[in-house]
Amino acid sequence: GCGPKTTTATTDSTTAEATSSDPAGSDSAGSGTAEVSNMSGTIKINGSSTVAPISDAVREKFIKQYPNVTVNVDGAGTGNGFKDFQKKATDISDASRPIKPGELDACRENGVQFIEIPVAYDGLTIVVHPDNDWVKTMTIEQLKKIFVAGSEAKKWSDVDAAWPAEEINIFAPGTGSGTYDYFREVVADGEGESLRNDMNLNEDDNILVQGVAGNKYSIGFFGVAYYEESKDKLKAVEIVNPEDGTAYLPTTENIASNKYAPFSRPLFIYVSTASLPRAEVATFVDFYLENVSELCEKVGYVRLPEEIIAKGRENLDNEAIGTHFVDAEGNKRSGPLAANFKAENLTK
Amino acid sequence: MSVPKALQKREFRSTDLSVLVERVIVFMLAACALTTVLITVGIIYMLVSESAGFFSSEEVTVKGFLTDTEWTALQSSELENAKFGILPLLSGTLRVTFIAMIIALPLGLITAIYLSEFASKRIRSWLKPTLEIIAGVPTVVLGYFAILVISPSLQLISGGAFATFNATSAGIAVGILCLPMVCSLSEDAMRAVPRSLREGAYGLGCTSFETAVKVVVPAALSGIISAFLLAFSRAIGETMVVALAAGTLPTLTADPTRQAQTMTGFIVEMIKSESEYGTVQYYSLYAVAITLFLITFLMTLVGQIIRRRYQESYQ
Amino acid sequence: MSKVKARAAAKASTPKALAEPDLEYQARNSKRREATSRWFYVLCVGIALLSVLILVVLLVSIGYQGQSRLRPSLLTNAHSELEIEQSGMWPAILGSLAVCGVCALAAMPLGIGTAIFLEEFKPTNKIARMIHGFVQLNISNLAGVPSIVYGLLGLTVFVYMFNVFGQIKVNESNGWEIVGAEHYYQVLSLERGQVVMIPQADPEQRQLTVTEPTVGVDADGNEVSIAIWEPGTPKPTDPEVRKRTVRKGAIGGTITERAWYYFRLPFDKSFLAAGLTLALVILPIIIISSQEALRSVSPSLREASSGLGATTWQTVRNVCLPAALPGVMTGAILAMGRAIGEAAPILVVLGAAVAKGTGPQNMMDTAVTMPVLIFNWSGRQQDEFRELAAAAIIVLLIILLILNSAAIYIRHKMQQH
Amino acid sequence: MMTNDSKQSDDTILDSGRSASTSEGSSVSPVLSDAGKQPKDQTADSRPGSGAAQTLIEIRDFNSWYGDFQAIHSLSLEIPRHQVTAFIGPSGCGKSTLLKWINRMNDIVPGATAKGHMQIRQDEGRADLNILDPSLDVVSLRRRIGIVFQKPNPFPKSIYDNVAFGPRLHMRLTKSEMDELVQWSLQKAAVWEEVKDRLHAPALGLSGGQQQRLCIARAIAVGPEVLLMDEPCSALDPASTLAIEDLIFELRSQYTIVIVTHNMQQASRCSDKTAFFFEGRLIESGDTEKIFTKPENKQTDDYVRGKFG
Amino acid sequence: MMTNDSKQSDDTILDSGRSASTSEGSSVSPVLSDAGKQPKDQTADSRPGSGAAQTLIEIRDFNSWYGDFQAIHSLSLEIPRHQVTAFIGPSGCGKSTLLKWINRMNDIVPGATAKGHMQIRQDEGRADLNILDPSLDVVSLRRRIGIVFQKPNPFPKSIYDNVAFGPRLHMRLTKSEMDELVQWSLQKAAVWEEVKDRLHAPALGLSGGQQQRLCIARAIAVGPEVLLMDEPCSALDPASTLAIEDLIFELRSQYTIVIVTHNMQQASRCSDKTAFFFEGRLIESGDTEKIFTKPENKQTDDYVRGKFG
Ligand SMILES: Nc1ncnc2c1ncn2[C@@H]1O[C@H](COP(=O)(O)OP(=O)(O)OP(=O)(O)O)[C@@H](O)[C@H]1O
Ligand SMILES: Nc1ncnc2c1ncn2[C@@H]1O[C@H](COP(=O)(O)OP(=O)(O)OP(=O)(O)O)[C@@H](O)[C@H]1O
Ligand SMILES: [Mg+2]
Ligand SMILES: [Mg+2]
Ligand SMILES: O=P([O-])([O-])[O-]
Repeated sequence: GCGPKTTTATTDSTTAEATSSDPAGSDSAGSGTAEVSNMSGTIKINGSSTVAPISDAVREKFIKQYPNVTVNVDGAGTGNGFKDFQKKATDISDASRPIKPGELDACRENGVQFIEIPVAYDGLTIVVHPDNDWVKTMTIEQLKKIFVAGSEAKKWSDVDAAWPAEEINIFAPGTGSGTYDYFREVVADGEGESLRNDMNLNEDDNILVQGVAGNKYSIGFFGVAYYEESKDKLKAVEIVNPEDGTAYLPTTENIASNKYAPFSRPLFIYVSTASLPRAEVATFVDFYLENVSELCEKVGYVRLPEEIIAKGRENLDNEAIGTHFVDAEGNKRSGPLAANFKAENLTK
Repeated sequence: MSVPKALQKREFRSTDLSVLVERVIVFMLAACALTTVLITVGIIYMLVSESAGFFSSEEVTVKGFLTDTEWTALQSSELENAKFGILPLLSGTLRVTFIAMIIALPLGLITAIYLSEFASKRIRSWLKPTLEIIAGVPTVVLGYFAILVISPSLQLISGGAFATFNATSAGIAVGILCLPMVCSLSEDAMRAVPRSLREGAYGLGCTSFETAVKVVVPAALSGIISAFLLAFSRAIGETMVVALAAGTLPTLTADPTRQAQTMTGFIVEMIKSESEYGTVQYYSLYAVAITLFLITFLMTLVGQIIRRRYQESYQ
Repeated sequence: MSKVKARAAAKASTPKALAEPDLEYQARNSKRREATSRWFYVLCVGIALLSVLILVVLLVSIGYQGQSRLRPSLLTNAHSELEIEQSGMWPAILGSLAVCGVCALAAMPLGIGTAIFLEEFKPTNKIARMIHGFVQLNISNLAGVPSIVYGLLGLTVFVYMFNVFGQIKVNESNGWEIVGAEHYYQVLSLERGQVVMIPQADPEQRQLTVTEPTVGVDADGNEVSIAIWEPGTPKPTDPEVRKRTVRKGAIGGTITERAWYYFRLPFDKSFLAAGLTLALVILPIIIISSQEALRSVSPSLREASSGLGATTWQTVRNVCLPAALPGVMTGAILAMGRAIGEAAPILVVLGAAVAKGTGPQNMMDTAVTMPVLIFNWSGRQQDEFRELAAAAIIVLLIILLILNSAAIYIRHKMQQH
Repeated sequence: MMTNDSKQSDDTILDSGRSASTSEGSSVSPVLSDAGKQPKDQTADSRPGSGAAQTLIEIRDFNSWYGDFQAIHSLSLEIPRHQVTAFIGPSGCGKSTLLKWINRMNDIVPGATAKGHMQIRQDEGRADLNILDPSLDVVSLRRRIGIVFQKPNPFPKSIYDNVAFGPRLHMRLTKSEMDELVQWSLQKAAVWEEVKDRLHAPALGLSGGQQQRLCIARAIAVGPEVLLMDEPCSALDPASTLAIEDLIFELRSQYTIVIVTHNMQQASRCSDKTAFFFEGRLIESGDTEKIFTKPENKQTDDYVRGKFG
Repeated sequence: MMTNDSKQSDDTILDSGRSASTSEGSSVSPVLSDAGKQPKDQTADSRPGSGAAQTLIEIRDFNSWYGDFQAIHSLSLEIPRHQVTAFIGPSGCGKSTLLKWINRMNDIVPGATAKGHMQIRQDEGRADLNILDPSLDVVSLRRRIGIVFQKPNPFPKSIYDNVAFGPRLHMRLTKSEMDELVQWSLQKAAVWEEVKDRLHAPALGLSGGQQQRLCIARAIAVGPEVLLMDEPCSALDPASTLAIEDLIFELRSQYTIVIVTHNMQQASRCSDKTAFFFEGRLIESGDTEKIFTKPENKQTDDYVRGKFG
């Protein structure tokens, strides 16, 4: 693909022209860099704690150019972010999973319209203790045995008889998190299935790292960024891709190419259309899309393919309202991002 | 010595103004005092009204809340699967508190004896500030101290018998936190024991140990007990240390090597968690808070009763 | 007759214990007891040293982790996701100061007032005494309430205010704005990144479409005339002109310029709400320590003053308060130390966000505080953040040390008098 | 608060003061307000006869309690104007309690209650002022009846501010008037010479005896009529004791003085009348000489001879 | 800690006790250790003559400081055996300070230091015991020299436990021996009749006078030779004062008593010798009668006549 520099430049000129509220785009090349913007205002963002570092990174870069704009980034979790969003308390909602049908309904009821924009990939990493010499790869089925309520693999040997007869210690993010939701969706996808409730849950991923690193018979899962920083203390499990039957590690390439399926998950921002007429919001979202690919890597995530970013920008420019992950009947669409993120799937 | 003009004139200020000022001030001060009552009313109102959202749910019964042995409000996002039995949280709280008290009470008391009976002025003048600094260490810091220093040390010593997050390391950190409090309150109580009693003891040929243990401590007992109770309340209500170091799994056990989510730990997890506001699980935090409030209130009452009962006899 | 009794007593035979004392035992016993006493002394010293040791271990382990990050940038910069090494805690220091300032302003008058009421205006009749006793019990109870419960109270009372003033919404309402807010439409000009501001006349109208030249204001509040550029016609080239020119049909959304004294109900997640919540936490501490300070004022001074015909309040203001002031201040400073290190209620009220580059800009602005920043940093996956957290802890401890030294200094001064 | 309805009684006190001042010259005692006051030229060393002095404070059938404990039982006593009355009796017999009721200091003691009659005779045919009246203006009462305690209790302020404390509360004075008043009070209390060079030094730096005289100066600076003294010398060294006894002797011509003492010799040296209390009861009262030489009561006799107490 | 090296002096004390006890029967006072002790059959009401009594404690050139403040200046005094010595003098003259040095109570006062000689005469030609010896076994010293304070200070325990407190420290007794000892001590202190029915009630429930006698009982329960009393009656009512004075009178036959008092009459009533202190110095000492009737010193005369203090 293109280097980050060129990307920025192109997107800049193409989109700025089209953005309804930015009339000056075509002239940007010649001027503007010298003078600090006099734009002011407050932008409120809440939602996924996974996405929050990305939004925060964007905010950080943004306010260098627009120092009078206040951007509040809160990371109360995807679900709570949408709650605020529905109450019109935020301009932008960060999400580590697509909006759910129920949340969409609530938005409709309150007259909240939004534009859905994927911003990065996260690889949901399943980790074990480095001294764990029996697990190298795992299938979804094996994960089901460990994580789904009712399947009751209390010991490793319950999953595979060759594995030690030691109790499994599970560390997982909190139930409200997008990460938990996503994992449950993938692993406990059956009717009435849910994740078991004797896991050690913690919102603080660092605590999860500590937890898994502290016990030989533990397993846990969280975002790839945390794994990257603790590679010495943890071992990532290769996950067998149900499509091609090969096991992949959550490397950047595997995540970006969706080989690390089904645990490559996209991260989104949802932008309220009511806020877009505000110059500061429009400028910020624009800026977000310009810079996110570069910045998300800095905070440990994987950049999206250029087409998807471009598609998101197009949606923004066209005010293409709605989500791609709920169908007209109000059912959830699942599957890879690229498959769903199409104009024809858009549901208002 | 002629009488000064002021006294010849004898024009004394009318007292009406000062009487009025007095009234206004008393009114304002009473309003301040009333505010403290309002705070309590506010707490009770909030806890009751919010936990109504919990207790009114069909999935929850008061009996179940008090007797069930599982608490999975954070683990189960589906209401049907969630179990709301306060006992595991209570057990976690008690384990941590118990361990904290094992640390804080003897150490605090002995340090207090040292300070009030033995320490020279110079030693007091640096030991007390040292203790005050410990008392002032933010609890977040102590929480990380527990994770980074205490817990690994325990694991090292025990050969790995301790879980990474366990009741003991949190308890020790909470104990460290309470120690200065026990110490300074007990010391106050012991210093309030009149000198004459010490003199009486020494006059009979007591050694300093005997004076301290047989006379001063018994005489200061009500103060010491209320210091203990206060430390107990503090330990029960301590939040950040347990949120960080005690683990997040509610377990109903007496095993101090295992995780122990406490009541406060649960509240903070629930607040931080992305569990949605308004769900029964979310409201359960108010039910836990009300339990916590009742326990600390009980402690206060017991403390007051002890103080009333035993302090009077000794004045 | 007591003489008779005494004589009878003298005649009573001396008990065996005194008549034939077991002197050998006494000798041994006396030595053993002396030894016990000495051992006990050693134990005391040991345990007292243990508490010092704990502090030392704590400081050393933190210092070891944090020393590499103790540099000026820690104090001057803000939290940064992009340049972690350059992250700093300046906004958090400002935030903590602001929150604690609010906390002190709220808790001290209230606490000292309550203490004065309880200590100096002792009622004489029975019912009033019961009320006094009740308030006193209530305060002891408040002192035992966990700070997280205060956090929950602060959330309900200060942040949302029971929703009686409506909710804060981004494009509709800001609750009840009372003072310090000016509303404008912000419209992008032709110059990139530059906007023009048009005062908002109708609070209901949330958007403005600019179709003809109008009058706006610049940053200093001076009026400027705004020109219109019809798409299709040539754009002006002079940057100064472009700055004052907007595209025809451009849309402006409202923004609120907030003065530092901007005041609004409900407080929402603002440092004001956080400060008030912390005030609840330390109020009982301040009351109790002020009561103690007032109690320690010699009653003879009170008697002297009222003997001269001072009213109770005059006595309090002229005699008791000045004499108790060092004690009150010491208590207050120690309470502030507690407040500055308190994380749980702030997490409840403000959340755990640390993305803020400045201290609070107005009374309704959010704030990052030091304990929350430490909490956040030490929970991050990057080692740098954890080292930064340790360094931030050192800074926080130093601030606490300064506060404590102030308290000790004041106490020392007091003892001299 | 017992200050309701205080207007009338307030005026009573104030008028009695003012009417005096208008009719007298500057050499005249400012604190005398009664029509029949003693001749001004009474010399300091004239030991007043123990003849029928005018009664200033009349106590009848007075009882006082601390909570449930009755400290004073049905006590009747008259305190004569412009004389020194000594209260003697063993510890705990209620001397201080009675003294503190005379200027209602017991108002600030929680649980202290009283029943009975305690009145100040007013001049010019005015009705007596009931000290125990709950609606009485105690502020004016205490200005009018000053008190000095056993332990010197200067405020932790400068010497000047100590003396000026009362006047600042009650009067509006110019700087020079205040200076004059402070100097006069300190002179009157026989401590001026010792402190005049350090008026702005802290009062706590004075010796015990100086502090006690400062407290007396502070008490007279508001122009009281009566001075109550609760064992004013018991914490002092012999020299200071002598100084204060001399002072009492001086002040007697202008003030009505009530002094509580444990020292029999002191009582006999400096009082005109003596009242002996025992266990909350007045056992005997009368001219000092009589009490110390031929008391009627056996207990009094035992006490003044040092058999107990 | 001054207990290093205490062996020698420790033994000294104890041996002196043993030699006495072995030579006497049960009716004999166990506390007397000297060869030339007074006849046991001395009747209680015999007022001892003021003749040349044997010296028990000898104080020579004694100085004492609290920090930098010198409380006692070069004081010399002999305290006779089996007599009552009264210390008198105005407040702050150093009476209590001296008293507290005699059984080294000042060890527990931070900053208290002493210089000079203070010795207990030992029997049988033994060398005198140096009270100020830093290596002295103060625990035994204090057992041997009991002290009673101004304010009764019973422990907040039962009456029985108060008296048994000392014996439990120093001796190993059976229950019945302890009972006997407690009863004997309470009888000796003339309080047995009043408390015998409530030995296990809290001591703080007693009246002040009873408490003070209880403290005396507590002090004599460990079998001291000397009893130091620091104003033992000044907080008491007349009846209790009388009871304690009687008691002192009784105890004199078996104990050497030093009493500090403010009450001249008390001193003259119940002491054999009197020492008058002023400003940290011994002004005059001698037979009580002489001090009170024809003192040699003017200050003494002034003081005993109540001219100051
Ligand atoms: N504030 C109080 N509360 C309860 N009881 C009190 C109070 N003040 C004094 N008493 C009691 O009232 C009685 C009389 O006390 P008061 O102080 O009048 O005695 P006194 O004659 O002045 O004694 P002294 O010579 O020791 O000063 C005493 O028994 C005392 O214990
Ligand atoms: N612990 C102490 N620290 C410092 N100075 C003291 C201490 N105890 C007593 N003093 C001082 O030593 C001097 C003598 O005190 P001491 O108690 O011996 O006097 P006293 O004659 O017993 O007086 P009183 O009759 O009041 O008991 C006094 O000036 C006193 O202030
Ligand atoms: Mg999360
Ligand atoms: Mg008195
Ligand atoms: O914070 P989440 O991304 O886990 O919702």
